[in-house]
Amino acid sequence: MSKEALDAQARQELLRIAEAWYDQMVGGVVPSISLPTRTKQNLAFDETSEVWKYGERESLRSAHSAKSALHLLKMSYVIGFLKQQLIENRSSTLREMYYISEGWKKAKFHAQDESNLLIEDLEILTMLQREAFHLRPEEDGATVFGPIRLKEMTRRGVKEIHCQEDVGEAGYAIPNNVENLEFVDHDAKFVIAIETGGMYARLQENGFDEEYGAVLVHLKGQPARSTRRVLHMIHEKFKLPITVFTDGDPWSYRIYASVAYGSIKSAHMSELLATPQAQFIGVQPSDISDYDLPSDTLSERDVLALKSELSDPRFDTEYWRYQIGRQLEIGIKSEQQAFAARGLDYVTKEYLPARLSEMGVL
Amino acid sequence: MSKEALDAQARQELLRIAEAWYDQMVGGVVPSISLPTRTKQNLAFDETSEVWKYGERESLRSAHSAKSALHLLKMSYVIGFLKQQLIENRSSTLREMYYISEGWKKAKFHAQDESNLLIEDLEILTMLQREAFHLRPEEDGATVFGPIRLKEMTRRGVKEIHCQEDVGEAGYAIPNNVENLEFVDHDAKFVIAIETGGMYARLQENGFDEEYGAVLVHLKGQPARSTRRVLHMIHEKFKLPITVFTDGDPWSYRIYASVAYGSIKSAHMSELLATPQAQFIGVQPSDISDYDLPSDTLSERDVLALKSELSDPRFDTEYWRYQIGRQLEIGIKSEQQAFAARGLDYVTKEYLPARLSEMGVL
Amino acid sequence: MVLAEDLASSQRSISIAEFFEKNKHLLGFDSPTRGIITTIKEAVDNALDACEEAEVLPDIYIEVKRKTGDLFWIMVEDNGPGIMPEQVPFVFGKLLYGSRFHQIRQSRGQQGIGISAAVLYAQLTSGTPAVVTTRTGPATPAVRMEIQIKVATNEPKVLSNKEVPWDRTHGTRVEIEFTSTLSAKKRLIEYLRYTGVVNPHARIRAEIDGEPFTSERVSNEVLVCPKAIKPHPYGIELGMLKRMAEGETRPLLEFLTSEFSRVGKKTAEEICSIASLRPAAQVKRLNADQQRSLLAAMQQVKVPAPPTSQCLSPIGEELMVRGLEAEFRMDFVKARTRPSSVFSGHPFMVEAALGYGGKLPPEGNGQIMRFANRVPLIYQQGACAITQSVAGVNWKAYGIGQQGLPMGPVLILVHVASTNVPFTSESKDAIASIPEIEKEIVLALQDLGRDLKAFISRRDRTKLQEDRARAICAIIPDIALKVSEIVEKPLPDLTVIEGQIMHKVVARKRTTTGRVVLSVHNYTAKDVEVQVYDISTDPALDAVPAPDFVSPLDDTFTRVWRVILPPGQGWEASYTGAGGGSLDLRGISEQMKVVVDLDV
Amino acid sequence: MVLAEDLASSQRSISIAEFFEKNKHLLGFDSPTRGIITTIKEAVDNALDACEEAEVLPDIYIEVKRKTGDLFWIMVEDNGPGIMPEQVPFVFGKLLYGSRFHQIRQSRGQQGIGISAAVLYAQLTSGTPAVVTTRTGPATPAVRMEIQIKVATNEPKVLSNKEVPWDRTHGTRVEIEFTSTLSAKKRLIEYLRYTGVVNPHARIRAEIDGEPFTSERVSNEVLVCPKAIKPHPYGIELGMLKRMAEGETRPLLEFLTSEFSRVGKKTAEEICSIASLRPAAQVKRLNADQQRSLLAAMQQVKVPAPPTSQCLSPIGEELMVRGLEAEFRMDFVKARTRPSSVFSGHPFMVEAALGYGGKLPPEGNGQIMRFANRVPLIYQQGACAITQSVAGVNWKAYGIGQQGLPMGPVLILVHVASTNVPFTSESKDAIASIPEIEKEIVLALQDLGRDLKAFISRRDRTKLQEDRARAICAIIPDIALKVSEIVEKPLPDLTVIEGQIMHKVVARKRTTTGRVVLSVHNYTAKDVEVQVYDISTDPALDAVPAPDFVSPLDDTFTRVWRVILPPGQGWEASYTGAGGGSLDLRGISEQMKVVVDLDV
Repeated sequence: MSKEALDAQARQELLRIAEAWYDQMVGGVVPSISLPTRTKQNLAFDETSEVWKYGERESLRSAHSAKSALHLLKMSYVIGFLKQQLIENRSSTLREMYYISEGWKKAKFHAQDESNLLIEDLEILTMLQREAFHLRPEEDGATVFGPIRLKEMTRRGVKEIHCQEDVGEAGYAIPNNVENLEFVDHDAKFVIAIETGGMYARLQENGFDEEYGAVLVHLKGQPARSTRRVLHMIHEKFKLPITVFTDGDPWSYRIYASVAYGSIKSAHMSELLATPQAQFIGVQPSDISDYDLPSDTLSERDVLALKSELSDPRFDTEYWRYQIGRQLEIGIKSEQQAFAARGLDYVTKEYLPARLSEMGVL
Repeated sequence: MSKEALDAQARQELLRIAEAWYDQMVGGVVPSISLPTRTKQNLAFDETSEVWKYGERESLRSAHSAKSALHLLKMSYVIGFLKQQLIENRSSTLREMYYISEGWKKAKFHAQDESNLLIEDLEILTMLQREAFHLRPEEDGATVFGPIRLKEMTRRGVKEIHCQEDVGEAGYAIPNNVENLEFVDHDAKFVIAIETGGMYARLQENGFDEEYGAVLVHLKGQPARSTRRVLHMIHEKFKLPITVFTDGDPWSYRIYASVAYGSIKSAHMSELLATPQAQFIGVQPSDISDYDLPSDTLSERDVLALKSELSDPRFDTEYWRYQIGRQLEIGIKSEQQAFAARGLDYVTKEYLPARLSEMGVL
Repeated sequence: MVLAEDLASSQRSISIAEFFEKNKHLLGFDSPTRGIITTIKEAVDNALDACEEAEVLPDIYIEVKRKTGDLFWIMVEDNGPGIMPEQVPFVFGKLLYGSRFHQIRQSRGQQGIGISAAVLYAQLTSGTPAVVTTRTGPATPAVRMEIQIKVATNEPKVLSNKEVPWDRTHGTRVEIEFTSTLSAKKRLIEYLRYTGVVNPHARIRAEIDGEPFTSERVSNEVLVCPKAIKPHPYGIELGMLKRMAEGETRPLLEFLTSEFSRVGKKTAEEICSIASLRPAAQVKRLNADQQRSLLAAMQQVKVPAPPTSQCLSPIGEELMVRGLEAEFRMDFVKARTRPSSVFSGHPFMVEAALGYGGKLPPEGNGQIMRFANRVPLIYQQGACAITQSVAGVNWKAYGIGQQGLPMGPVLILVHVASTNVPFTSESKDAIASIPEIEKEIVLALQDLGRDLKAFISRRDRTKLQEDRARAICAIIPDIALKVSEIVEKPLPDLTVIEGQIMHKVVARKRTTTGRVVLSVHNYTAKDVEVQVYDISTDPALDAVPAPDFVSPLDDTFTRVWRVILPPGQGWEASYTGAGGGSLDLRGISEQMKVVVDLDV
Repeated sequence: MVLAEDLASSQRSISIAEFFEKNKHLLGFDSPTRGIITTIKEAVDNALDACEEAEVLPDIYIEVKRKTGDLFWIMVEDNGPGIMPEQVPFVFGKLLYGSRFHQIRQSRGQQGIGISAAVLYAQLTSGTPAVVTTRTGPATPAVRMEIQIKVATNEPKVLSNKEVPWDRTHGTRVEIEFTSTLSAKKRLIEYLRYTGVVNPHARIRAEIDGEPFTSERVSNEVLVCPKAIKPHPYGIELGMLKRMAEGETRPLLEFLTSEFSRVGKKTAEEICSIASLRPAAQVKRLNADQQRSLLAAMQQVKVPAPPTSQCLSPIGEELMVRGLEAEFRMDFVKARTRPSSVFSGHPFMVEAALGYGGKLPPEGNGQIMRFANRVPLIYQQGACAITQSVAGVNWKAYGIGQQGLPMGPVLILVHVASTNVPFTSESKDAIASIPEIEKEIVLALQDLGRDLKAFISRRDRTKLQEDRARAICAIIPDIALKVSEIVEKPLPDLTVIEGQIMHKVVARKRTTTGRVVLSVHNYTAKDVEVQVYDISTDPALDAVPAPDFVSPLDDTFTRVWRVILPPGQGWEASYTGAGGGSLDLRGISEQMKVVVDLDV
């Protein structure tokens, strides 16, 4: 879709909300909206798209109470602001919008959180991403390094970039708004998304991308929306297998889950952000003992996180029940860089080839 | 200097340490080393280079006590490891070295901190940066956007990149080892280093780089060594003015101080990392009242941080004593994005032009 | 080696007075600070007890004066029945002399130690005798005696004794002097205040070092004095049984039915059968083993709880509430008197009251008032079963903050009445931890907590309605404004929405582009007549309609319109101005009106 | 209205026995659990006091047996001087009867309540009389009496009285039965153990419900019994002065010099002058005001502290240490007896001991042993001035962990001896907070703390030397190995470095590429002769030089070389093998050797 068409659609969707309220008021009805409940319990697996989305539980916000009325008032101010921004072809960050609300009297935001949640509400109501409203995320974009060529529509014109040849060692920096990206072609066999910078650089230094035709994506911890969207787009466009390589602890499993199944906070965007076909490489709890990796004892918080994952519908598979159970049993965790204890080449020469071929990727 | 020459120098410096110990032992003397004390009290201003460096206080580590002997043993293992790495033209992260030490028996590290401190010791002893030993920092590289052209010597050959034309909207990602960079030419009037991503994108969107010939550098919070080194190199090579634009709170002043004067942790590298000519734009405490910015009350921690800065030799100037005193008086702080409360263009149309010309940059 | 004979020569008997002289702390005289409070407490206890027995409404007057340095003169005077002159020396000059020790009923004093201990303390520190004036009725003259205690023998010594004129027709007055300090004056006043709360039938006046204090009588009902009861089978020990059996001439069955509470013929027979004793057995002939099995049987058989209506004297829910209301201003206060209960054969009864809000301090620990047999407990709060029980209740469940003890604007009164209050020490500062008592306290407090919760949520509900009104009258118009701007359509009419939900009179003020609009809508089902008060710096000379009344004062103008509105109707006035100032409706109750300034 | 006459008819005197029957908790009989400990404590206190007075080495035997259900039989027997038969009923059957109440000197029991309270408790719960057997010497027969207390009058009642044969030539034995439990058995044993510690001259044996216990005598010195002293002018109150003055026939000056401690003629004259009284005044004629000024003068004039050498009986530093060492194994133990001091005219003395390390538990709170007049205090640790003083010391300054109380392997003993120990209650569980006493305790503990700190830092210094040796012998060779590998030069000879700093014999074992090298260096200034013991699974058939002795056992070989080394010389042996196992040097003291396995 062209930028103009996208903008028109966004404007239309926002107006639809305002019009609904207007009609309610003219009809003598207290204005209200209805939104899905955003909790772990209200995540449901969508068979068609194979991702986790919000289920059917909804909560109604109506201007019957001062709190909800205020919410609606703020939302109408935000809609007004976004409408103007779309008309003027401007964009802004959530933080900027927060400061702009200073002039909104009663509708002023009192915390950044409030504006964030409100934008998420609008995403759900319009079925559009915030980028469609020209809202820039603050989150860090990640980097990509590998045999893939893309086009980026920037304000300064279209740039065509090959992510091995045209970039420095740090790779190609993913922009905030990835809807402006188009993936052109590639010479890769698969994508490997990596949690830590140390491992990203290790694979690059050891020439893993060249040797195995891998596109390296540095997730920088819990991946930003734009990074997850890029993984989704690459998979969509080129049908390349997506694999995820993280540390072996409960927090890292959540990184994988957000790539593959979507996150609780953005379940309404799962179809755009999640890549259900993404496969988990490791570090698996079984790897820790199989490879005798240096390890740390699970902290109390780790154990709680693992147990909470056992009740998370996204981890309700045989594989994860086994791995999490195993980890609770052995009581330890390891980092991906722990493979260095067996030599700097071990991870690229031994572990990854073995694990990837076991997974059917190589 | 060529890469080969650099490597040879690093190997030589490392060997010098080992040889000194060897000679001590052959001479019947217990091996020892002497290092500057690394505290705020031992920072001294170097008149020649105009940066803050460690002063003359030194502490001696000799193998007379088990603790120091162990430190020396670990250092000798690290020297051995780095020597080998240089010979094989490999590199590694500190985290990897930490895991590699698993095989070093008594010399094994028990915490990441230990290996970090030891590497800093070696930097001080050799007067070389850790990158010279092929140690990759884990820290995030920042991004650059603006009319500047550079060459990067990568493992896959030399890449020439223009930081406006050849990059996406996210800009050029600074690599870990910036010693492989060469700045070729530019069409800029000054460099503006920015704390937050939101402001970096705002300046880009508003075309501030094009309109004023500015090179935008996104610091991503407290800047990594590589980012500070890049600012230093640009200034060194092109004599461009360097300016720093941050939030208006004590933590942000420290960001400026580390760019301009060097940080306490890396005072031994100040000559390479610090840019004493860098100027602070704001947000200044006086801006908060002058521009009536939305503000927050200083927390107890903020006040403590401000007071501690009053005793920091790097802030011992009339300007900073006034600004910090002023802030303690008014008791509030503001973020740079708070300018959005006066409109999205305010910062690029009003504040920055006014402030930069007041500073003599424009 | 010293021989036993040598040792024996120094053996001698110690008088109880000598014992207590050396162990003052056991009686609450461990510090000069406490001395005054303890003395007044003992004298007031005696006065109240005596008035109760005589069925008089107590009128008590207390005076404390500094004489020289740290020497204080303390006087307590009552309108009780007075004391027979021949008894006076013993009541005040002999420790362990009293009328209530052997009786099983609720009373304040019990052991006959308190006031004579004060006399002992006085002669020990100041050397001055106690002065007692008493009169038993209008027909007899008042008598004034100076009394001391012969410590070595615990016998009284009367230094002087004469008839004196007195304006009271009956009553007792005691004057005592000792070295002390008034640093605990606040506690003393607190003690008197608390005493007033649980003795609403008493008038207590005092002058403490020049500072007057009065706690007025709230009830004019004379208290019915508790009657003594017989011991309950569950409440005796072997030693006591033995003593009762000595000299008993009746057969066992009769002994049991006549000497114990709640033991009828059937129960007595059951006891005999369990103890394998003949009902006709001679009680005094029972040997130690038989006595033991008798006791075991008595405590094994099922006996109803002892009677309490006679021997206990609860304050009652209504009087507790009235007593508290006289002393504190609160939004909520309720009281509960629990049914009487029993521990180890001793009847007891728990009463509690709970106050909330009002002038109670909104921050910090709640206030706990502890009472035993209508006597306030001042010291050792932490060690007391009442405090522990209060802490044991989950106050959060009732909407009250809690950090161990309840927090915030809350006042808790607990009164434990018993024929035998189990104190932790003879200084009677704290009640011992007895599960039966603690359970009753917790039940009473939980009961009150539920009432309080209902009150708070009722109050919150009212607040919610208020809140909803505010939402509709203040926020929805703003939504309408913004939304119509977005959809680029005219402002919708909101009266239908408002009327639908609101049943009040709504007044609004809004300023747009230099025009101030006041509006009043009657959403009630009745006609209303109100005065609209609009105060601001706008002269509003062009107001339409013109106000019925205008009064300028300096730069401020007060405008008043009289408005009569049928149900469903609205009224509007407007003028050129900057707005601000204030708007109010008068002539209508607070509950029925909503005033909204849309510019704020 | 009830008349005063009616009320008077029910007034009566209460016996002290009745009072305590109702207030058991005041005497430590508040629970069946405490009953046994309190009874034994009272009996043992009496036994020790009696032995001391008679100057006998105490030999005490205690037995506790469960009879049926919760009925316990308790027996305490001593070898004291015995009690005159006519005194026995009063000592055991009358509360407040004793020899020590009016004497000013240190003693365990004082009030004459303890043991008779146990008798009262027994007759109250089990109905059984106490059985007392006593004999005052070989010439008189032993007497056995059954005794009870007539509660209404606090008079003894003798149920039986007969002569019996007894193998003791003198002593007393008391048997008491009451309902109780042994759930506090651990505390009881603790009490006996602690009693042994502060009474090192006593042998205490016991059999508690079948479990034997013995605390052997550590010292054979008979304790000198403290002598009573006259009251000190600072230690009396007006009441006491009044009583002393009554019936006094001497003139004031003589009264003062002869009836008070430390009052000489000069001091007495000064007192008279300040009080404006004639020295020749008749004491009994002084009026109340004069008595008051006399007292004020006595407490104003400077009087030396009361004499203490006679009236107090400290344990002594040496005996405290011996007592503790007999019961606990520690690395450090020191004791301190402070000079005697005075509070409110009562002489007192503080003793303390501090133990550290050894078998004391390394974690958790340190152990605090509290004593008053040689009697262990078991209950209410938190309320005691000793505990508060212990918590008031900054233990961290002495190298001991502290969280309020000191933590870790530390034991603190504090003994307060006084003619009048200020307990917080008659159950004598805790010492009241008296600034003078607390100050002395803190001073004693600080003094001991400094000694402990010196000990710990001496120990740490030794550890430091050890540590340095280890560094040189184990780490430096590794540094040499790595550094020579880096610089690609041969291994440097480290003997010079080692010799420079070390003055010991160093043995090393190192395995490189299948070759095991043992080396011994003598860095001392003298010749040494040692045996090198090398134990491993290596057969080491090619050892050079061959060992002087080889013994194979299963798969393990023990090799011994005899090595004689002049100062500065070294020795080496090597063989083919895998290394491991152990290396040791014998024939040389631990302090002089360092053995290092370089493969570990």
